[in-house]
Amino acid sequence: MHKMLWALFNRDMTLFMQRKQDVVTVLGFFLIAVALFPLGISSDPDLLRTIAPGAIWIAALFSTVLALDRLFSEDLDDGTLEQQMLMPVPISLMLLVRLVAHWVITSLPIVLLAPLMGLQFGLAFNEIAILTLSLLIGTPILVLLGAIGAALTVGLKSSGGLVTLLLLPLYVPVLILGTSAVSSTMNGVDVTAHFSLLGAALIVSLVLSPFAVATALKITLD
Amino acid sequence: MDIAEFLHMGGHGFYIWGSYGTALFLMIVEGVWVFKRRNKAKKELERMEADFARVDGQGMNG
Amino acid sequence: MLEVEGLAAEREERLLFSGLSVSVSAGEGLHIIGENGAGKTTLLRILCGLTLQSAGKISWCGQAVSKFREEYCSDLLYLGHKNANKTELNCRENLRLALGVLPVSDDAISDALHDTGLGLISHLPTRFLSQGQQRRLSLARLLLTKSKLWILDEPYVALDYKAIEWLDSHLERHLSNQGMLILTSHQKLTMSSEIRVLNLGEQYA
Amino acid sequence: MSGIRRIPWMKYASASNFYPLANLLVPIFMSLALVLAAIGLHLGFFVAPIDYQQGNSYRIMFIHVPAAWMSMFIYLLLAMYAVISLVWRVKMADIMAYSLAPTGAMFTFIALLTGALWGRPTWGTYWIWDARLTSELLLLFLYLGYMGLYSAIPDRQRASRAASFLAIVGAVNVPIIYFSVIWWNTLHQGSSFSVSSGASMTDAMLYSLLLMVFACWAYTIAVVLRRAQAIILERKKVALWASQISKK
Repeated sequence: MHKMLWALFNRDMTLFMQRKQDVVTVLGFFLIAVALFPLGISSDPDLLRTIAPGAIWIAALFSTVLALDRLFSEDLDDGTLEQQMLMPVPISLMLLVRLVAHWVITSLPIVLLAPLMGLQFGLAFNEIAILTLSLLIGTPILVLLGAIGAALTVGLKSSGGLVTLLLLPLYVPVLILGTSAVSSTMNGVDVTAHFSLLGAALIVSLVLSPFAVATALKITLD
Repeated sequence: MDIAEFLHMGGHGFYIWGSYGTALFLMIVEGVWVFKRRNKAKKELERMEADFARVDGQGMNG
Repeated sequence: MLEVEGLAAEREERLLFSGLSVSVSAGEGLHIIGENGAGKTTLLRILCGLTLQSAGKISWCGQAVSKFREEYCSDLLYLGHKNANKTELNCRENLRLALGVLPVSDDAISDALHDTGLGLISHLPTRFLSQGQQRRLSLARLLLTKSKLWILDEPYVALDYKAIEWLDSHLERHLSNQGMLILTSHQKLTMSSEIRVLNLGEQYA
Repeated sequence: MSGIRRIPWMKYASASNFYPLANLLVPIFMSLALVLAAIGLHLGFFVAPIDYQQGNSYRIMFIHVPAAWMSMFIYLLLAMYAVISLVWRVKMADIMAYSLAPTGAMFTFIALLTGALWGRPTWGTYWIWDARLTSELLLLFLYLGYMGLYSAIPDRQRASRAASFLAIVGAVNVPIIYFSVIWWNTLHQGSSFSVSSGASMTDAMLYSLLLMVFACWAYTIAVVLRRAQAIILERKKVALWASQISKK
């Protein structure tokens, strides 16, 4: 079984690696979006520290949405998506592997860059650690939930704006948990509760989201 | 009770009448819009049925 | 054996077909014909489980396919309108990708590509290939698959007469090996094997 | 995933039975809405006494609270119809869900707007990011998302199934949103504003509120049934068209 999963993972990585351009675009978007906050608001160090968790999280959130645009669209256009739906493996499992691969390619670089962004906003070392950890747990949830929206809107002409509209309500709880973990650290509040909730959200979405995405894709291909 | 006093609502007239006014306006607009939509659909369907019936009739004659 | 009972499908408020019952047993072929919009592609997609029927049952070896999806899919090979080739990848990579989790040796893939006439250009990204070559690449899967049931949507499109002969010979061999075949085609079939015909338009004619 | 199962009695929920029934019900509920609203507003404005803390501004409650309740009830109802439409594929359920959405969105908007207008004299600001207003705003996005997805997908059957699925995901998400926003609120503001605190309800207020809720229900039923009729006719038109094409 794990051999088959590995084969699936490799297969998705091969495909995603063909689109290095996309990864660069998403990362560039993230960096620019984060940089715009000080430019648009103020360079006051105290204020920057206050908005840092929100700014970095919101930039990561929109980068995720941007990356989701390509999750299924090319596969739908060239017909490989329907072939994947006919593979003799459970669709939800196939999708889970795919989402993991997608996260590794598009979100992991953002998580790795987040400490640098934290430095730019004058965060302390432990705050940066919490920020990175919250993104490490939070971005997979964003990808897992976002895939539902991506699956429902793939192939539509105006999918970009629509997918944002569909996803924002789903993303609010994750955003709240992630940013408040960082700001609570700044205020010296214990963040165990934040991370328990984030962890629980990750587990629940890992379990449920592949089925939801599978259902959504079946509807889209119908 | 004096009408002006009633409308003034102890200084809260703008908020109260703003609330009820917009709500009433939206509900009337929605209601009228829905009734019009139904009537339009009904009319179009009837016209279409009549058109198709006529075309079918001609097809049989010709 | 594939059994279809009382199948119905609708699209955009329109009933495409209903009460369709047909069965395909080992070594049998079924050619689905009908005018444009009669629902040929929809029928094939329903048989694969990609589209949901509005009524009716499909069973494979006596079991409902909706309940034994993985088993059914491992016996099934579907080829749609789209070639399902990744334009950035070369023929060899595409073929390996298309075979999914099926373990196939590199030599077998080379042989299949040679047999398909793509051996010399197998290292080229498929965006440089012509329509006919792309179609042949997706048909190369037929040489490597172990599936018993082939469902092919317009497999002859974009093929020249030589490629048609090549495809015919493989379809015939599949049938003589007790395989099953369901296909749509606008052209008259040139295969020498006996193929049943199902006319989707007939029900309402 | 939706199966092929069908409950036989569901066939009575067919469009041809629904249409004349709706014709009968729409005028009844429309007049009911008018009468209930008239009595409710009379009680609310002329019988209910002035609040010693908030003054007259609390009278916004008689439209704000029913609208807020309706916005949530309608979303729940929509999600229930979505389940029926997705699992048992009852066409009328889909039509009902789709007819409910615009009215639900309108009530959400009214709740937000009247909430803001009530907030200004009460808290001194039109908008505060309190849990209720924020969740209400997100509910509006859920409605807009449902309608947006439905109208963005060209194939009608696919649109109905995708939007129904989205409505169900949204319904699962509503409590999560609500509790996360409450939690966020306590983290950031320490104290939360409570609208009803201090205002002790008199009988007149309570009856007025209840009557207004029933009036909103009656209005919703009338408008939604009428919209469902319109949708049935519009789909019939497409079907007629399609049948003519296939006859060619």
